[in-house]
Amino acid sequence: APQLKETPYWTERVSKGELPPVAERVPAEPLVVDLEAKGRTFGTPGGTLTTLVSRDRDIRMMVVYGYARLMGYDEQYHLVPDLLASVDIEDDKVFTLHLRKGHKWSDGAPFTSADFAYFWEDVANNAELSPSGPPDFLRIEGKYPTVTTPDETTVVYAWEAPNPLFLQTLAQARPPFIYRPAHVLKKYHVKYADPAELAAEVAEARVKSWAALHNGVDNMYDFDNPELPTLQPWVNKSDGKKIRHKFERNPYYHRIDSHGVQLPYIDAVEMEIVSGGLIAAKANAGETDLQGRGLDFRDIPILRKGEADGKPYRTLLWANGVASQIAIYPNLNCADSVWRDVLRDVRVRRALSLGIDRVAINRALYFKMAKPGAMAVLPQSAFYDEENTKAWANFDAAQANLLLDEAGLDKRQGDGTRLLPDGRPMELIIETAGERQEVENALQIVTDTWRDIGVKLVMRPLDRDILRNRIYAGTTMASVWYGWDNGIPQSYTSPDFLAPRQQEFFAWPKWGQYYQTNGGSGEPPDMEAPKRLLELSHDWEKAGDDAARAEIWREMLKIHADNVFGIGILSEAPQPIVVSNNLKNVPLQAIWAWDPGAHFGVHRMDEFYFEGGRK
Amino acid sequence: MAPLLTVENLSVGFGRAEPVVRDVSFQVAAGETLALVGESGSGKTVTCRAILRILPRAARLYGGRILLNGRDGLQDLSAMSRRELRRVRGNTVAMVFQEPMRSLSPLHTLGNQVAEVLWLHRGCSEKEARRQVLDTFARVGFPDPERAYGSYPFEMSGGMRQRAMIAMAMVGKPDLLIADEPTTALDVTTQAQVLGLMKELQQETGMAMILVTHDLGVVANMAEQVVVMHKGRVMESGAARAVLGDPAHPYTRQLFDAALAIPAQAAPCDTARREDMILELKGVSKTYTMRSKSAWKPEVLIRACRGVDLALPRGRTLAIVGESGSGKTTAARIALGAEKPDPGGEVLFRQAPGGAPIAVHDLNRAARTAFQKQAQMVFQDPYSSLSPRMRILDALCEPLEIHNIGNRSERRDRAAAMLAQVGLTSDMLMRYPHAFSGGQRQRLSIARALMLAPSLLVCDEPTSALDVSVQEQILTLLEDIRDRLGLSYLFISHDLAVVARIADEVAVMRQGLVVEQAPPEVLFHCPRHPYTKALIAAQPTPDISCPINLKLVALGAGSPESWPEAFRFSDSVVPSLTQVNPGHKVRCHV
Amino acid sequence: MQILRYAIYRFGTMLLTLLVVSALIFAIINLPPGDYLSNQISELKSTGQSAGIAKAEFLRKEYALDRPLWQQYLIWVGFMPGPHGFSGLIQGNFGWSFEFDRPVSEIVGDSLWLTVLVNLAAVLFVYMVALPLGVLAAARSRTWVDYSSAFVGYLGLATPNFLLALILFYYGHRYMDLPIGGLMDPSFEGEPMSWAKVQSILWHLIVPTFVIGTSGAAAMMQRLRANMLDELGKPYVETAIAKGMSPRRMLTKYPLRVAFNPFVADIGNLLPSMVSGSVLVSVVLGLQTIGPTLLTALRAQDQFLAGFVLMFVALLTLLGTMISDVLLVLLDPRIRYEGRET
Amino acid sequence: MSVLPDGRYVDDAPFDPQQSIQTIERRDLDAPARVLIWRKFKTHRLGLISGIFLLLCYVMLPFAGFIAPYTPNERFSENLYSPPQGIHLWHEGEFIGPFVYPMTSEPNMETFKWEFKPDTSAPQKLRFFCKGASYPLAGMIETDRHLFCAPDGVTVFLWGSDRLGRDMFSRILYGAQLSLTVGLIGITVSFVLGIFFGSVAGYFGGGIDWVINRVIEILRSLPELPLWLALSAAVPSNWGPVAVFFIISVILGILDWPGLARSVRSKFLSLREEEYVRAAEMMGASSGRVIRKHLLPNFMSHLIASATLSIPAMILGETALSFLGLGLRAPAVSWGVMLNDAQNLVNVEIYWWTALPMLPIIIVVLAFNFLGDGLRDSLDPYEQ
Ligand SMILES: Nc1ncnc2c1ncn2[C@@H]1O[C@H](COP(=O)(O)OP(=O)(O)OP(=O)(O)O)[C@@H](O)[C@H]1O
Ligand SMILES: Nc1ncnc2c1ncn2[C@@H]1O[C@H](COP(=O)(O)OP(=O)(O)OP(=O)(O)O)[C@@H](O)[C@H]1O
Ligand SMILES: [Mg+2]
Ligand SMILES: [Mg+2]
Repeated sequence: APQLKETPYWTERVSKGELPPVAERVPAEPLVVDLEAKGRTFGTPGGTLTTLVSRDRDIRMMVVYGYARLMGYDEQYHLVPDLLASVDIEDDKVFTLHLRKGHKWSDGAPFTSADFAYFWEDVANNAELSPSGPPDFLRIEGKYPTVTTPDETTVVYAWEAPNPLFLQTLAQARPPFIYRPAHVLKKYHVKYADPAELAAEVAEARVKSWAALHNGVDNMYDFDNPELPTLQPWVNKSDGKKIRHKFERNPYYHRIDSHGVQLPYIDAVEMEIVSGGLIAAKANAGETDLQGRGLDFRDIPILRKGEADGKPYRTLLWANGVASQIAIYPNLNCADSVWRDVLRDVRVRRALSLGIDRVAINRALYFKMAKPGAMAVLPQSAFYDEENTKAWANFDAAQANLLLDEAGLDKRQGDGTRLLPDGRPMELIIETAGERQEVENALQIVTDTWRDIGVKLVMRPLDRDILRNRIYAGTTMASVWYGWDNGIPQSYTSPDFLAPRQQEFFAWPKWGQYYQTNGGSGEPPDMEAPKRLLELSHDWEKAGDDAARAEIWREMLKIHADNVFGIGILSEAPQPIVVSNNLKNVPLQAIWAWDPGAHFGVHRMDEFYFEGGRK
Repeated sequence: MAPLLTVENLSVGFGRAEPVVRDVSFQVAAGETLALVGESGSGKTVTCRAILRILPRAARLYGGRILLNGRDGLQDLSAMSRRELRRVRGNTVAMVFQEPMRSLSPLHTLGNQVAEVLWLHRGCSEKEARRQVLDTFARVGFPDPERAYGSYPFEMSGGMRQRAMIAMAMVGKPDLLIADEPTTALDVTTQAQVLGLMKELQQETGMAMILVTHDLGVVANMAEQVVVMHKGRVMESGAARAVLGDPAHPYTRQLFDAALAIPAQAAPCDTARREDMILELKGVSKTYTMRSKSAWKPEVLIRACRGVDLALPRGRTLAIVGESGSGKTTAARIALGAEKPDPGGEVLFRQAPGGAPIAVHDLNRAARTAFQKQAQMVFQDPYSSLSPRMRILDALCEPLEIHNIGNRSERRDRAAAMLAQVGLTSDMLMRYPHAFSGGQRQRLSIARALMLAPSLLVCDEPTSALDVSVQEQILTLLEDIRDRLGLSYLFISHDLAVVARIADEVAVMRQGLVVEQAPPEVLFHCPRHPYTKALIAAQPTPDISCPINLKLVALGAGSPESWPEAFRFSDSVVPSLTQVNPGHKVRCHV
Repeated sequence: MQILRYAIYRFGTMLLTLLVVSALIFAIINLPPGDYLSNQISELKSTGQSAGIAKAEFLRKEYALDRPLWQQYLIWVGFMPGPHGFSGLIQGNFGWSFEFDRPVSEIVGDSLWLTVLVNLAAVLFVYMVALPLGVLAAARSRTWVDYSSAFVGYLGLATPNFLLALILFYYGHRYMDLPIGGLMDPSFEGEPMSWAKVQSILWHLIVPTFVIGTSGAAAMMQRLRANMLDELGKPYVETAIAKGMSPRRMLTKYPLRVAFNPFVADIGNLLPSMVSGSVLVSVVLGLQTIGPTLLTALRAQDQFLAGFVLMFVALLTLLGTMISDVLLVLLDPRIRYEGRET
Repeated sequence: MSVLPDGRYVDDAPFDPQQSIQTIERRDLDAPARVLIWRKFKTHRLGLISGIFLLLCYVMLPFAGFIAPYTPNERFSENLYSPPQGIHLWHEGEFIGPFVYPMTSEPNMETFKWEFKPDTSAPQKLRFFCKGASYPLAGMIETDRHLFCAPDGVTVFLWGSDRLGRDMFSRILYGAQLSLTVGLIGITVSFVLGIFFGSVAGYFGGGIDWVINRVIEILRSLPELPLWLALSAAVPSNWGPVAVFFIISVILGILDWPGLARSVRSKFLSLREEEYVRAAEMMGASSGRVIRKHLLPNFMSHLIASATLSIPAMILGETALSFLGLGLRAPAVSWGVMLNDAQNLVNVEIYWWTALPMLPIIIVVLAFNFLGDGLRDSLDPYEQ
C-alpha cells in the first residue's frame, strides 16, 4: 500500500488531537484507486464544490453522487466490491461479505458486522420498526435468508434458492442499506436504550413512539440527519430546511489514490436549493461547479453563450442512459374495451411507430444530435442489436396505412380520420406529464404525421402524480414517458422491466400490479408475448450463468422490438453537464444515467478535484 | 388708498357657450360690506368663485382683472400662479360656499376641517387651533362646540354645517370674506347672531366682505355697497342706502317690489276644520347615537326630537319654524318614513278624506309604495339629494318611472313642463346637477317632488336659495297647486315672511320640542313664548332704517335658563304644551 | 365602546368561520383519491422496498389515518382524542409531515416568517409605488405621467410572473450583479441577524418583491386613479382648495381618504392573495416561503402539512378581512354597524 | 353703463322683465344622452383610437386565417427559430414591390444555435390573395386564400418562427381568437357575481350582508391550488382544449368575484347613506333600481378600472396553471400558450422573438385601459 499522506483539511484537527492521523482513519486495507490506469490525473485535495438541486429532498443526491456502496459498478458497469473488501458467492445462494478491517463510520466508530446484525435483527426483524418484515428483495420464493456474522468483518447471507439480484440491488443508485450505524441507533431502540431517556427523547422530538423516533433518525438514504454517521465520501453537516446544505469530507473514507492521498479530493460540497427553472440561469452565471440535474438539452445554447461570454465553465455533452428519450406507451390495459382491442393489435402499434418522423423530431428538438430509433438498448450494452433499434422505426406512412387497413380500421370519416370498430373516430388521447416541453413539441410533430395515417392525436398534459394515478387506474389510452431507465443492461441486470412485472411500464399497468401485488389487484397477462416475457424473466432468475441470462435478455429484447410495446422515438439525447473550468477528472464523454450509473456516481465524483486544490 | 378688491370687466363662461358672467366690475374697500344680489342663476356664485379662481373645470375666464390690495400688497389674482394663489386662498381671502352640505368632506370631523385653516396659514399648534376653533364655533352659535368639533358633517343639521363653513372662513381672520349665501339654512335668530359676529369681526380686523344673499333684509342690515346682477351682468351698483332707497334700474325695482314681509295686520283668524287630518305625528321622538371617537368612551346620545305632536289637515299648510338644529328636518323625515322614530312615536297618514289611517312606519311593500306615491319631500339640501351622475331629465322622470306612469315621451314632456313651471328652461334637461346654480337646484328639487302630483308634500326649506322674485313665483306655484289639487304641505322654513304668507298654522321648535303653535296671524302678532318673540324680532326687514334688535333676539334665543320661569325647560323637566287660546298652544308651566 | 363591541363580535364570527373553513379544507385535502401513505405504500410495493412499507403502515396507525374521515377531522382539529390523547391544532400540535418526516411545525417554522417577510415587502412595495403613482396619475390625468405609469403597470401585469422573474434575474445579474433566486446569501443561513444579513436579504428581495408586487401595484394604481378622478370633481375638494392647501396635502387628505375606501376593504385580500398568489411565484422563483411547501404537500397529499399551511393562509385571510372590516368602520363614519334599517 | 349723480352705476342696456326667467342658451347641452357621451368620448383621442383599434381587432378575429400567411400549426422544419424576416421594397436601389430574401439555416454545433443567412441576391416577391393551407374562414367557410404568402420554397416569417418552425405572426393572429374572446368570459362571470353579491350585501346590510360576507370570507380563505390540482385530474380527457379553457376561465371568474364583491360592498355601505339614495328610496324606488341607477353609476370608475385590470390576468391565467396541466394545450393556440413556450432563458436571451406575444397582450390591455378611461371620462358629469 502507498504511503499515506495527511489531508491538509484535517491537519489542524489532527495536530490538536481531535482527530486521529490519517493512517488510523483509513481502513487497514483501503480501496486504492489507480487513477493513471483509468486515464485520470492525480489531484490536490481541497476546495468547495457548489452544485444546485431543485427540491429540499434532493440533498439525498449526495448519497447518489457519492456512490459508496457495498458493491458498486465501475465505469464499465462491472460490479465490483467497494465498501466491502471482497465477496464470496456460492451458487448465488450464499453470499459471504468481507468487510475492510479498520473501516470506520464517519464519526470514527468502527464499521463492523455488528452493524449488519443490528439491521437484520433489530430493524428488519423488529415488528414495530418493520411491521411487514424485512425488505422484499431479501425474500426469495417466500423465504428470508439466514444472516450470520461469524466475526467482526464477515457477514453471511444465505438463501435456500438463488438470489442473483442480491449484489446488483446493493449497487443501486438508491440502495437498500443492509447495515446501520448500530452505535448511534441503539440509543433510540427500546431493546438497548435506557427507558427513561428514550421516553424523554420521544417527547422532545414530538413524535408518538420510540419506533417513530428511531425511524426518524434512521434515514441513511434521505441523508438529512447530520447526526447519523455515514460511509459516503461527504458527510452532511447541515440540519433542517435550508437553502444551502453543506457536506464535508468524510475523514474516515475508505478510498485513497495510489499516491496515498485520501479521497475525496474535494473538501466540501455545497448543495444549493434553487427553483428548477432557475438552474440554467444560475449555471449560465457560473454559479455552479458541477451540474447535470436540472439542465436540459434546450439549455445548451444559453450555456454555450455563457461560455462564450467568458464564464469559467465548460458544457460537456454526455449521452443520456435511458433507452428512449421519449416513448409513447399504448395502454394494453386500457379501460375502454374498443381501444384496448385496437391497441393490442400489434399491427396498429407497428403502424403508429411507422407513422412517426423521427428524423424530423430529432432535427427540431435535438439538433440532430440524438439517435432516432425504436425503444431498444443503447450501443454500449452487450445486447445492442441494430435490428431492434431499426424495427418499425423508419417513417413510412404508406406501410403504416396498409397495416392499419389490414387491422380492420379501414373506414375513415370526412377529414380522413379512421373509424374505430364501433364507429368512433380514431382519436388517440396521449397523456403526458406537462413538465417537459420537448414531449409536447415532439407530439406536435407526431400529430402531423399521424394525421397522414388517419390517426388523430390529442395531447393532454397532466400533473405527474395525477398522470401516474390515471395510468395505474387504466383510464388512459396512451401516455408518454422516458423509455426504460436502464438503457445499458448487462446480463446480470434483472429484466423485470421488460416483463409484465412492473406497473411503471405504462403499457401494462394492470399486469404489473397483478405481479407486484401477488394477484392482489390488477389482472394477469392475457396476451401471448407478454406471457412469454413473464416466463423468460422467471427463467432469468433461475438461470445459472451469464450466457444463459444473456440469451434470455436477447430474446426479450427481440420480443419487445417486434411487438412495439413502447414506441420509442429517439435516444441518447445529449445531456448538458456544466463543469467548472478548473474541475478536473470529469470525463468528457460519459453516460448520464440513474441506474446503473447514479448520475455522477459511477464516474466517481470523489476523484474529481479542483486544479491547485482551490476553486 | 386703493380699495381692497377691484374686479374689472370680469367675464366667465362655460365651454363654448356664451359667458355667464359678463363685464362685471365692482370694488370693495377694507372694512366694507358689498352685497351681491340678483336673480337666481345670474352668476353671483360664479363671480365669487372667479375671484379666488375656484371654478369648475369646464369654466373659462374670458377676461377681466381682479386686483387684491391686502396684507401682501397689490396682487393681480387673475394672473397669479397656482402656488402664489395658495397663499391668498383661505389666508387673505376666505370663502363660504353656497352649499355647505356638499362642501365639507364627509370623512373628516368639522373640527379637523376648520382647524386646518389655522394649521395651514397661521402655523398654530393643534391645541391652539382647537381653542380658537372652539371659540369661533361658540360665536357662530353652536350650542355645544365640543360636540360640533368632533362631529362629522352628516351628523349635523343643515344650519350647523353652514355655520361650520362660516367658522372655517372666519377663523383665519381674512382680509376679505366672500360669503355666498351664508345664512340660507339658518333660522333668523342664529342668522342675526352670525351676521352680528361678522360685523363684529369687521370692526375688529377691518375685514371686507362680499355677501351674496337673496334676503334684502340682510342686505339692508349689513351692506354698505350693493351690486345687483341679472343674467350675468351688473344691473345697478352703488351705495346700499341709495340703491335700496331708490332703485334706479327697472330690474332692481322689480326685485325689491317682490320682497315679502310679515304682514303688518292680523287677518281674521280662521279656525279650520280639524277633523280631516292627512298626517298626524303622535309623540314622535328621535334619539341619535353619535359614535364616540375613542373605543373606551360611551357614545353620545342626541335627542333631535322630543315628543312632537303635529297634525296636518288636508289641503292645508303646516309650517315649522325654529332654531337651526331643533329637529325640524328630523321630524319631517320621520313624517315621511325616511327615518324610524323612537319606540312609542307614531305617524299616521290618511290617504282619502275620512279614510282609515295607516301607520307610516308599519307598512307592507305595496302600501308603502302607494304611500310614497302620495307623499313627497323637497330636501333641505337639493345638491345632495340629486344623484351627481344622473341628468336632470332622468332625475325628474325617475318618480314617474318608479311608479310606472306614462311612457318615455310623456314623461319627458311632463318634465319639461314642470321645469318651466319652476322657472327653468327645458334646454337644461340634459345637464348634470352640478351645472346649476344653487337656486336652480332648489327649484329642480321642487319640480321633482311635484312630478308625481302627490297629495302630501314635505318641503324642507324649499325657497331658501331663491331670490325674492323667483321665490314669489315658486310660492305662487305651490299655493296654486294647493288650491287646485288640495295638496297639503308640511313646510319648514326660516323665513318668517314666507311662512306668514303660505302657512295655515305654524309650529315653533326649539331643541327638539314644539314650543308654540298657532295660526300665523296669531303667532306673529301676539307671540307668547320668549323664543317666538326672539324669532320675530330677528326677522330682518329690507328697510335700512330699522335694524334688528339684537338684544331682544339674544334674550329669547339664549339658553332656556334665561327665560321667565314659566317657560323654562331642561333636559328632564319639560312643561307641557298648553292651549292658551283656541288654536294657540304654548309650552309653559301654567 | 361600540367599536370595541364590534371588534369582539367580528372576532367571534371569525372563529366560527375558521371552523367552517377548517372542515372545508380538510374535505378538500381528502378529495383526491388515496392519501400520502397509501400512495407511498403502493409505490414502495412496486419497488419492492418493504422497509418503507412497514414505516408507512406504522405511521398510518399512529396518525389515525385508518379511522373514518370525520374522526380524522375531529382528531386533527383536536376535538377528539387520537391514539395518543387530545393533540390537534387547538392543542398546538400541527401534525406530522410524512413527506419531510418531521413535525409540521419544524418544516413550516422558517418559511412562515419568510413568507410574511416577502409578502410584507411586496405589500410595502405595492403601497409605496401604487399610492403616489395612482394619486399622481389622477392629478395629472391624461399627461405623460399618467400614460407612462399605466404602461409600466400593464407591462408588469401582462408579463407572466415567471418570465418577468427570469428576465429580471438574468439581466439583473448581468448588469447589476443581482443574485439569482433565493432569499438571502446561503452563507447567512442560520446565522444570527446582522446588518450584513439584512443587507443580503434586502438585496435578494428586490426581484421577488418586484415580481410579486407589480401586478398588485398596477391594479391598485389604476383603480385608485379612477376613484380619485371621481372624487376630484366633488365640491369638498374645492373647499380644500379655497383653504389654500397645497395640492399634495389636499389630495392626500381629502380625495384620497375617500377614494381609499375600496382598498381598505381589500386589505384583507391583499395579504392572503399575495400569499396564495406568491405560491406560484415562490415555486418558480425558488423562494423558501410557504408556497413551494404547500405545492409539494398537496402534490404528495401530505395531508397534515398541506392542512396546516392552508389553515395558516385561511387564518391570514380571515384576520385580514376582520381587520379591514374594523378599519372600514373606523375610517368611514358614515358606515353603520348595524344593518339597514327600513 | 351710466353713472348716476350719487355715484352708482346703472346698466342702460334695454331690459325686458318678461324675459328675465330665460337662462342663457346652452346649445350643446340640448342633445340626447348618447350623443353627449359620444361627443365627449370623441375628444378623448387616445380612448377613441383604442376603441377603434379594439373594434378592428374583434372584426379581424374571424378573418385571422385570411390575414395570416400560415395556419397555426404549419411547421417548416427547415426554419426552426427563424428570426423575423423583413419585408423589403427596394432591391439594390430598385423598387420591386414587397419581397423577402430567402433564408437558409444552418446549425452551429458550437453555439447550438440555428444560424440564418438571407440570400440577398435573390429577392422573392410576395404573392397576394394567394392559395395556401386551408382554414375555416369565420369558423365555417373552408378556404385556402390568404392575404399574402411567400413564393414557393421561401418563407415569410414577419415575427420569426418558433422551435418547431411555426410562424409567430400567424400564431399570434390565431391566438387572438381565443385570447380575446374566451378569456373575457371569466371577467363577465366574475363581474356579474361580484357586483350582484357585493351590492346586495352593501345595500341591504344586516343578515344578508352577514351571510354574503361569510361566504366571501370562506371562499377567499379556501385555497385555489388544491382546487386546480383536483380539477386537472377531473377534467375529462376527451374534452376539446377550448372547452377546457372555457371551463377554466369560468372557474377563474367564479373564484375571482369575492374581491370585487368586497369593494363594491364597502363603497355601497357609505354610498347608501347619501341623501340622493334616500331621496330615491322615499320616492318608492325598488332596491334593484336604487342599486342600478344610483349606486352603481357612482362606482363605475372603479368597475371599469377593475375590468381592465382583469383582462391580462384572464389572458395569462392559463400560463400560471399550465404547469399543473390545466389551461389550453396544443394544438389550440392562445397568447398564453405561446408565452408559456417562451418561459425559458433561451427564449429570452437568444430567440427573443418567441416572447413577442407579450406585445399584443400589452397593447390590447392598454387599449382596453384607454378605452375604459375615455368611457369613464365621458361618463364623468364633472367633465361635461
Ligand atoms: N358647471 C357648470 N356648467 C354649466 N353651467 C353652469 C355651471 N355652473 C353654473 N352654471 C350656470 O351658470 C349660471 C350662473 O350660475 P351661478 O351659480 O353663478 O348662479 P347664482 O347667481 O349663484 O344663482 P343662485 O342664486 O341660484 O345660486 C347658471 O345659469 C348656471 O346654470
Ligand atoms: N345622523 C345623525 N346622527 C347624529 N345626529 C344627528 C343626525 N342627524 C341629525 N342629528 C342631530 O339632530 C339634531 C336635529 O337635526 P335636524 O337636522 O333635524 O335639525 P333642523 O331643525 O333641520 O336644523 P336646520 O334648520 O339647521 O336644518 C341636530 O342636533 C343634529 O346634529
Ligand atoms: Mg349661487
Ligand atoms: Mg334641517
